[in-house]
Amino acid sequence: MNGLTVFALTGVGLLVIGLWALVLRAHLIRKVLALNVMGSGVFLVLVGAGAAPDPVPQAMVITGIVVTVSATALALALVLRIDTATGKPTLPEDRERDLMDEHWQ
Amino acid sequence: MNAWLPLMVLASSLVPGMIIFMLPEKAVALRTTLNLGGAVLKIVLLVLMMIGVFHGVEYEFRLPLVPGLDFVLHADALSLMFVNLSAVLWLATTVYAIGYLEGSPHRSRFFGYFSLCVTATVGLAMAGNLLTFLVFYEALTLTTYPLVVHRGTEAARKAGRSYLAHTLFGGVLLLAGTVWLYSLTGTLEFVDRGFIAGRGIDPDVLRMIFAVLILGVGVKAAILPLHGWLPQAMVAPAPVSALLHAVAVVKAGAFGIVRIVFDVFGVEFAASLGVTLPLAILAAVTIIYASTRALFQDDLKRRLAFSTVSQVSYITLGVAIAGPIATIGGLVHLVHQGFMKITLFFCAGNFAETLGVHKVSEMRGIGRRMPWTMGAFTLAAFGMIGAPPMVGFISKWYLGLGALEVGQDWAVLVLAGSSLLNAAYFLPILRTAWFDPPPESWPEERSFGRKETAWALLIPPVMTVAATLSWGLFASMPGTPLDWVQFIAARKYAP
Amino acid sequence: MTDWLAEAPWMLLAIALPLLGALLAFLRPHRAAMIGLIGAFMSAGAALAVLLQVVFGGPRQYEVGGWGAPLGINLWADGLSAMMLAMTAVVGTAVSIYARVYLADSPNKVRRFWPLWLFTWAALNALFQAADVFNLYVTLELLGLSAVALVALTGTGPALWGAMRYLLVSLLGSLAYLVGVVLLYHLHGTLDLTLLGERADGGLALAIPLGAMIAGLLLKIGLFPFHVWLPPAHGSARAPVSAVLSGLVVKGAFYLLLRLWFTFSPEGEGLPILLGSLGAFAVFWGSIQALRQERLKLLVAYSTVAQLGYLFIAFPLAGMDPALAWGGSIYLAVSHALAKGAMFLAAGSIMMQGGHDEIAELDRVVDRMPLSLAAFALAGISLAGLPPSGGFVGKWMLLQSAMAQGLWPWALVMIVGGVLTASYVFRVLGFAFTRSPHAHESHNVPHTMEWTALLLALGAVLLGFVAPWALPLLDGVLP
Amino acid sequence: MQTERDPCEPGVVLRGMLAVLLACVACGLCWLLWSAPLAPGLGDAVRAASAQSGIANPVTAVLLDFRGYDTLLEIAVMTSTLVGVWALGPAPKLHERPPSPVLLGLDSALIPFAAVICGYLLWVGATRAGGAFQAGSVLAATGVLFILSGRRPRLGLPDAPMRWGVVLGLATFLVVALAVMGDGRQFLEYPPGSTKTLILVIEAAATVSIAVILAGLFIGGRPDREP
Repeated sequence: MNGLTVFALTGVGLLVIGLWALVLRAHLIRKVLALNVMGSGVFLVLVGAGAAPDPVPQAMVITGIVVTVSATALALALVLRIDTATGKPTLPEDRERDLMDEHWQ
Repeated sequence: MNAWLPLMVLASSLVPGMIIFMLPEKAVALRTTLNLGGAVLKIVLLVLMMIGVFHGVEYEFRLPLVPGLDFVLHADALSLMFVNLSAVLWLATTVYAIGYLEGSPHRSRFFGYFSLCVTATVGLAMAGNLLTFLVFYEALTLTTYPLVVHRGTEAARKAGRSYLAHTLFGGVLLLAGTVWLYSLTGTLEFVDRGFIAGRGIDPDVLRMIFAVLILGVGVKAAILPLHGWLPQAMVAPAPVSALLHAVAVVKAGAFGIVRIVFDVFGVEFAASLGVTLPLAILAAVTIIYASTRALFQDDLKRRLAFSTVSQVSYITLGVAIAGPIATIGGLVHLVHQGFMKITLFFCAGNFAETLGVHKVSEMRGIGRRMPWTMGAFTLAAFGMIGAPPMVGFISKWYLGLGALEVGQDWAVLVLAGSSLLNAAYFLPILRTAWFDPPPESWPEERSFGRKETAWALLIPPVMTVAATLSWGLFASMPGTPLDWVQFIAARKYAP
Repeated sequence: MTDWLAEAPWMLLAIALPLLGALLAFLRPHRAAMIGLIGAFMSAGAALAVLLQVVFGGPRQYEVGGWGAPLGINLWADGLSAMMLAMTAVVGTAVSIYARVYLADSPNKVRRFWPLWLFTWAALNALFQAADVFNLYVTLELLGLSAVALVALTGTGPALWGAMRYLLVSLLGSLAYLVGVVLLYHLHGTLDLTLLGERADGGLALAIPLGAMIAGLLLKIGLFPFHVWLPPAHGSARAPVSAVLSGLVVKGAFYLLLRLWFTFSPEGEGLPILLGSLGAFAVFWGSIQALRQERLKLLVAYSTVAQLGYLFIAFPLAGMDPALAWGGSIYLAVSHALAKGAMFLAAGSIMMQGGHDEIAELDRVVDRMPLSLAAFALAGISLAGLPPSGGFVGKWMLLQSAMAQGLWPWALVMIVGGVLTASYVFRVLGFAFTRSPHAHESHNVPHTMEWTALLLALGAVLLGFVAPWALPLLDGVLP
Repeated sequence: MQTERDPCEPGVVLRGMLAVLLACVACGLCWLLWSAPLAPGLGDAVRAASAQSGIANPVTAVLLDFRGYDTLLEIAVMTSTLVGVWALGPAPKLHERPPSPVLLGLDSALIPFAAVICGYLLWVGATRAGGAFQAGSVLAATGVLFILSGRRPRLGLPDAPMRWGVVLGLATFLVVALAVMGDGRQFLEYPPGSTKTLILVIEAAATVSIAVILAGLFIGGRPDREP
């Protein structure tokens, strides 16, 4: 049986796009979005690769989605705090962080 | 009982040490009781054990430690020699330290680590295999570090760093050599005449292992060029210097060389590998170099430190000459040098503590102000030079004879040269101390009434020097170190 | 009565009890500390009961819901799981006792800490007993998210960044792991680890999913060069949290990696050597960074990077005598958990006393907090692999394995790494003896905190004496 | 969100390397899915077993029966995330802007309707697509609309009920799972005949919790009067 259905192919595509953005984009909300895109890709491969409908992957996807939603919520809450604390929704470079460290001391 | 006695010998200093850590600074009486009680108990236990060994009882404690290897404490003639040396000198140093540190801060910490340090030394002496030896060798490094940095000054911290850099390097080499050897032989138990011969291991590999192991222990034995930590460690308080130099650390290194040559490789097998001659040459170079350096030190403790570097290599030399008589000379020097050098350090501590004198140039006429201390110093110095009838002469006599016996005539020259150098750096001290007029005032004089200094400071050096004197005068009597060492040496050579 | 105790479903209780504790601590915020502490003791008790069950009765399986694999989910506890559970129990108990006192003056943090910490503990216990690859994914996420939240608990800038970076890496790692799970399910039609081990048969069809899972786990472990997130996260968290993260949480991912490795036993020379090399780089890089740090907690955090590297040196060594190499690595992991936990706790006490953690400004800590400094030193001894300590046993076994095979480069890495470790540990100890150039206000530190750290460090040292009894637990687990 | 590139974003070399890596990942995955024979999966086994237990919807059967343990842990994930978000501090203030009349109108129409949908989804989960998550999400969405409409201050429930709402799902799940033990049954092994009832109890509790948690996550911090 061939598992490379159109769903699976799309899933792989999403995974790759998400990873690209995750690495290259500095803005934290983009990074969080990228992770969500990647997650969707994985879930698509999970439900879409088999031909016959299989309830186990479907249940796994539901579980996975809930976990992703929770993680996204935590991430966004963190982004908000970082934005309020530093005025920038990005992670600092190393040198910048050292300076900040002193500031927070 | 036979398994527990070695363990109790360890515990007699470990347990008091642990309790002392917990004691408040003010509990002087309890701390002193614990210190002295532990030291005396250890000697009592050792006497019991010596009687047992004399009657052929085996004392051994075993505990599996890593897969295939045990933690072994074992009492044989060689270990008893070193244990006794440590125990007796521990007692002397404890008495001395109680007097020396009176009223100074952090004494609980000091005596706690002091006891641990002795525990490590005793364990190292009783180690029944190379793994156990390694365990206590590292433990000794760790427990002496706080003593070196005890004063908490910047100089002490730097000295501690240098000390650690050297000894940890040595420990790592010892570890590497030990594992390497174990992966080839599958055993590490110390055996008379070694456990390596006849296993068909590549001699080149064995030579490398020998070098690695000897360098590992050579750091503590202060063999050139790994001696740098010793003069620096002089920032420590005098009892620590005495302990480091006479008993614990340098002797642990020298004892390690003895163990590796005799009980790991076997001295005859080591000689057949051709590794003993380079070791002997290294020892000879160390002897001459360090004696020369000692000439130019004005700081008394530093001069003594370089003297130690030189004297400890006598032991190595005696072992590396690889003949029965030289072995006697080397091993007996382990004991003799311990007693003599600790006397010298006690005396140096007395000068510093009583009069504030730290330098040779400040010692003019000190013999008149402190005749007992200076008397002990003088006798010990003559011992170091090797003048008969002091014990140093016996060591050198056997070393020289032993060298001639196996045809290593050059070693006699080294001995003669080093004796001259010893005389050159000790005699001027004696001359200035006894014959120069004393200055009008001493740098920091403390008054002890009619005594020249406190009893606790005076008795230990007098006792230790008396011991060396008696061994020198009655060298051929039974029960002297020489007698015991002859018994050991007989077992290390094939009949 | 005893029969009932011996046969009670402790495996499951080790997961359910901390979860219940977390809920109760959340429901009753004003009593969170007390509830949390009771929950911690109960979790530890259940975990130790599992250890006893495994020691006396051998490996155990528990079929959750009574369905059994492949339809249901199995729990599996063998010697390796039991060892990890016990490790968590010991470190967890110490951290709990410490945290109760440490956090006492910030009631707000107490309320948040306890539920999150017990969730983390539940996740660890669940992870160590899971035998289903998807269930493992869920436990990984529970572990990761609670741990991130624990880091963020500090609330200041560096901790927020640390938490954010940690979260991103952790999620990416989980997703990579999930990709592997998805592929394995499609290829073999099951999620049960044992069944997968039987059905998978090498080649690229195994390499790709396994590669994805391993890559994900390496991210979570923080192996060089994926370690970038680790020091900020571990260094900026509160002391008990750092102890949990460095001691236990990374071990969760490492355990899983080992479990996968033992199940699928991948062929080929390349991957073990790659993992070993990364480990070697981690040892050097982490140690050198640790030496360069000016702040105590960052030093300890970089030390974690280095010490994790050691664990990977077992991979290229496992060829000849696997039990020796893996045993050494696992023993090292357990010792590191205790030692690093103790070290972070001691660092926390020292920080509380002086109000700062600049290494060069440590002001006669040896007089002011001898117990904490002793804890730090003992933990350092174990980390540096100096005898007698658990770290020594682990490194001895790895060294022996390397030298018996003549694999000198790995032996050299371990030896040099040991020297570097000792260097940074003693750098701290040296400054602890001297006066600092500036005056610092001195605060009182409760004795409980000092003693907890010291006892944990003593535990790491004590591990050096129990190896002959502990290592046989791994018989039958290692390939 | 600015669209121009941040100066600290990585350079060309890194992009190139990443592109190569991603291409390899994509090719590897596609190749594996294309070439390797896929296993049949567990669909048949699930359908056979769920017929016995009386849960007609196989997905629900997997979620709450066969792999109920996963679901339990997953609710634990949600709960711990909420605790984590609360740990970050008080909820940030939303921009104080009067809600649009459209939203208010939509609200009053949607909120009662949503409650009905929620109940339906929950009930239907046993046989068809639906279940606690779907129902909970709908309920949570209602909550979000409610918050957005500016009536948030009035959402400030007293401490305990809010906490109970958060905990209810996981607590019920755990208690039921532990309570069915006995008679040699395992954790989560429902007694024969009561499967459907117990699952419904769990799902109902989970729905409430999911809704409360999701709405709580949306707020992004702990509510005003939470300690």
